[in-house]
Amino acid sequence: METLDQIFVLSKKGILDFLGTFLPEWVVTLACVAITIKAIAVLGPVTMMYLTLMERKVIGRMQNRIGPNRVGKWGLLQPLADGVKMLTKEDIVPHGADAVSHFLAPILIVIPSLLAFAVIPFGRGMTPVDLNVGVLFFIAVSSTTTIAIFMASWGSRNKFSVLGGMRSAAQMISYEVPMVLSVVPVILIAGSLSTNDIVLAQAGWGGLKWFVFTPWGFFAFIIFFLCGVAECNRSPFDLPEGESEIVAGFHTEYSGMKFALFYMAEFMNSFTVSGLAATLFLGGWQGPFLPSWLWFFLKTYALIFVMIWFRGTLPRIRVDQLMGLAWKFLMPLTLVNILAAGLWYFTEGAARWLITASILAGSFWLLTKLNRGYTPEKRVYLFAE
Amino acid sequence: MIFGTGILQGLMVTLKNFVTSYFKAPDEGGIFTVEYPEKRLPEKERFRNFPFLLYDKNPENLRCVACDICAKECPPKCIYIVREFDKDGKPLKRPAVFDIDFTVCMNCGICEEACPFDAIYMDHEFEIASADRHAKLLYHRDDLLKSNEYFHKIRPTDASAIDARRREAEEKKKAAEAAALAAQKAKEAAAAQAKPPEPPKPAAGA
Amino acid sequence: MLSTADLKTKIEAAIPGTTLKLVRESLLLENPNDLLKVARFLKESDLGLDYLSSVTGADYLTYLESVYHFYSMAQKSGPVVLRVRTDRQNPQIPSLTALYRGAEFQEREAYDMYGIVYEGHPDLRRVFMWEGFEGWPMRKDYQQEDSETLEMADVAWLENQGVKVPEPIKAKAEELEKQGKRALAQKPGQPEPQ
Amino acid sequence: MTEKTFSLHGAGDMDTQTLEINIGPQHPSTHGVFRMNVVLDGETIVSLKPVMGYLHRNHEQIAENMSYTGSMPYTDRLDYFNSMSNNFGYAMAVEKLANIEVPERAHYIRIIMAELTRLVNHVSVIGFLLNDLGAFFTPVLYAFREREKILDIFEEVAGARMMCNYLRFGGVKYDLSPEVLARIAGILKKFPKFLEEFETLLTKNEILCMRCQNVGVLPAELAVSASVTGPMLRASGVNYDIRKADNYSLYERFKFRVPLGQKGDVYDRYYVRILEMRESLKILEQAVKEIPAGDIMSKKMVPFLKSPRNFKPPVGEAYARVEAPKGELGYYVVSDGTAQPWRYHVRAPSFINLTILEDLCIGQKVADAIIILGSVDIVLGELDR
Repeated sequence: METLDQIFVLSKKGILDFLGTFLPEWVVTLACVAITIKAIAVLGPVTMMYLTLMERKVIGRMQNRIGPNRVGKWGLLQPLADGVKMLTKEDIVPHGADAVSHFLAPILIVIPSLLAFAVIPFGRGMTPVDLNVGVLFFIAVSSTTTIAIFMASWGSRNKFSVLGGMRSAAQMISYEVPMVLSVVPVILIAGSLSTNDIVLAQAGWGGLKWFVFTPWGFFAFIIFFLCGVAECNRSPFDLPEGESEIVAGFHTEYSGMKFALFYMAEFMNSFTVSGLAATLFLGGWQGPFLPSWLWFFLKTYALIFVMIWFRGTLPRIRVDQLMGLAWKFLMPLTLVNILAAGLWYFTEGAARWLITASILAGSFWLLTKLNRGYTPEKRVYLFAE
Repeated sequence: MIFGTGILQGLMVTLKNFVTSYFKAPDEGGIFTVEYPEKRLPEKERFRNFPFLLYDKNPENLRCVACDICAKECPPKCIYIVREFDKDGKPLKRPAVFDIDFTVCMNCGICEEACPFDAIYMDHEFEIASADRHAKLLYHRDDLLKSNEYFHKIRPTDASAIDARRREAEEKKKAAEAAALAAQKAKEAAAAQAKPPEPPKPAAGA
Repeated sequence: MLSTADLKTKIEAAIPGTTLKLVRESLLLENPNDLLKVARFLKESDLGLDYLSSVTGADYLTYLESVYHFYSMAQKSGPVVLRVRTDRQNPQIPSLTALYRGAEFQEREAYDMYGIVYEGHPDLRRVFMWEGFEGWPMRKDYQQEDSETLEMADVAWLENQGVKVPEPIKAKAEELEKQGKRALAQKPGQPEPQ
Repeated sequence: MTEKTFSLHGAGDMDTQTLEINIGPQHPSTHGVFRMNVVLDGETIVSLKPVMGYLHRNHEQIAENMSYTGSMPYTDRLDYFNSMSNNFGYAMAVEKLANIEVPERAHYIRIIMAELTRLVNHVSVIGFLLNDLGAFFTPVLYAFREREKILDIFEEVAGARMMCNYLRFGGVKYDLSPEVLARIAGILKKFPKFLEEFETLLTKNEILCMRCQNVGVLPAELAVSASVTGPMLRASGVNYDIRKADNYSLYERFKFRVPLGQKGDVYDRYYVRILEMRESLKILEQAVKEIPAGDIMSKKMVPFLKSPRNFKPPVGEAYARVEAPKGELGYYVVSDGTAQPWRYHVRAPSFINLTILEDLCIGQKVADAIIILGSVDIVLGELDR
């Protein structure tokens, strides 16, 4: 069990030990870094490839379809076929596009998504880089995708792209704020910005100490997840690429592998966001019986399933409502949430449950009442004989 | 009402369909897809696609008499007929050329309705895609010919009704012909009775 | 609902100076300039014909016609069919768009197809045919371009594409060019264009 | 048209430019090759000009050069979702022209087909509307799942799924067998259950309500003046259903109600369609139960089935209209006593309902324009003719 749990760590150690027998120490250090990078560089794209398949399969099933099943058993080779197709497609650069930013954008957008992998604790002792400001790093890095998106939209010289880019910038700025604020209670309680420490803070009680099982944690989790969905531009917050309105938004003018890179970034983002949500609120890699890394992937994929589920069910929000939701609803709620977490920290026993839960429920109810525009109107329909 | 309940209900619907898609019948939330080339839906008898020409027993014996009615009635004018002539230039009751341009045909079935000779019917064959629309989708007389047995196979009810009607018509025609013949004979006989038979001519050179 | 004859007398009594004629089950307005007055009467009087169902043109070789079908949504009555005639060379009929918004696109369509100019229409452009299209395609004398005969422009384009155009076809195209004619398809029995 | 002015709130003295974009003819949500020439101020619409004609084939002239029966299959292609309703209107116009009586059974069959068509249309229109809203095909595919069952019936009865060409002057082409009637009854039994599911997915969905309520409000006076018909008119609260107003065919025998909205926004247009489907189900139930035995063709017209070209209605003109699922579908036919109509005109609901598109869209966001267009319910085959 212990070996299975630590299989990746041990194999890496084995390789390094083997290299250490005949190579100087600085080469071994380099190799150590290289192996980690390699692992991420393989994990990222492969995750993305199979996430596309998973998305198509799951949405297909939700729509009573089969989904891709022609390439390989159950369509398992479909991502490869798609990859080949993407690579062999003609690369179209619009006449009059800003060549530099049009070319650089798809490359730049992948970098932050890959960087974000660095602080995700994949298992016990499996955090690629155990930064002491891990969460901060993640948030900082993941928000830079906006720049790439804006480059793509501006460089394409397409009006639909520009609209998409503008929407993306606005959306990112709005959703970054509640996202950060929803992480604050976790940091407050765990007392650390390191992702590994946060996971360790949720240990014990067979999973009941996960932060999601506290009132403030529950609200923070929902808000964090929603903002995460918005940050990866996924439905129902997929306005920057809103297909039915602005064709494909910022990647209207991209084809072939460049387009695939945007897709890759989107899927890797959704993986890292789900991973971080699992880390912060669902106890990370903690769990009984199964190896720690398996637990992590189970939780992450469950969250990704929810994202796909959203996409299969929900229509898209309009741009002004999107902003309104962030500023008028999520933002006050996160602020109240921080207060609740503070009270949680200073109180004990049943009282703290009662206080925090009532504060949060009350503010939720109040905010629903205040944002009357977001609650459905009751309609009466008459019938003429 | 709490904000989000409607969304949650909607999510439950899709989740239910996700789950039922694994074990329920197509009608009750199961997978509705028919994996086409391997599986096919049963063909409906009245299904119509492109027209074909019918022949009885052998391809020489086709029912079409080149009357040109279908070509005139065809709304998009996709039928082109040239009558066959024999060596003396006498028109024959069959087409020398009978072309249907399937790229123009709109599967309305008016040719079938208008044909007075039960010669043209709508086919069930729909997999006629080809890379060359000019050469492959312009169907000539011999491509269009199909046997009555084939017609019975694809549209049993209609085919038997039509066959019965044709048989009846033929019998009636035969009966009418026989009656006409009998009437002719009777007339001749009556005429013969009215006029006493002429005495036989003397044999020439007797 | 009044009979068409009663309606005729009613309108003539209400709007002095208008003359209407019965054509089958419809009213023919003799003077097109009265159209707006009559329509306003139909809409605002107790007839209550608030709904203009259909506006369409028609070509009767010697004149063009615009046919209106009025209904009443409030009283659920109708139709009242009104027709206005205008000559072919300079067809002009007042527009009903100010009174009935629903006429806007329909009048554009009639203009597009028949060339009837609806005076006072806010945005009288072609609606189905493209800008710069010549001719009025629904008029009975409209001649379609003959798709089988080539003109010199087509020949030039084909040669530019590297296609060798057979001599007789080219000769025919040159002949047409010399006569200053276009390759038009004349249907049998079609009137000559005016 | 009067000059429309629109001021941007809070823009102040800022020097801003408007953005002119063409939504269509190649756009995912214009329901075909339709173009909207939109001027935007930010994301707000300042002016919108519909441009059509990309699918124009001069249907009217084709019909004027065709025998009367010959244009029947062409009417299928007007509104290719509802070929049965299109046939119905055309058959009624010619029957009026030539004074043909239709047997009772044929009337019943026509009504059954027209109401099934209404189900097909409304259910798929709602699906498309949700696609325009950004839902990823789930409502469409649920709608198509049900539509498929009805199309199967059309195929069995008429021989084609969409281009039915089923009605003839004086009756219908084929009789309904008892098995088909039983199958229709089976569909009627299952359809309410499906509608229930569909509504649970959509009606109370907060995002849908947020997007649709109070968007694209069409006041009743404007709707009447602009000759808007069909569910769009009734959503604005005007009680006008041609089935009730004209009592054509045998509609006065059936008990059904006309649902009326109150606001006339996109949500009302959506919900009125749902309610109309329920009423259609009532009509269908009665029709299937009460359908009498008898002829399906008028005796007078039987000889013309074999020789359509000999059918020459007397000199005269007729205007017949039916309540097609999209609105009032009118046919104006003028006969000069020959085998071809002298004048043939189609009053297409999709075309005329678009007259007020600009009025509905001004001051709304781009995303709203798309759903307003979706709620108007256009089909380009009919719009461009």
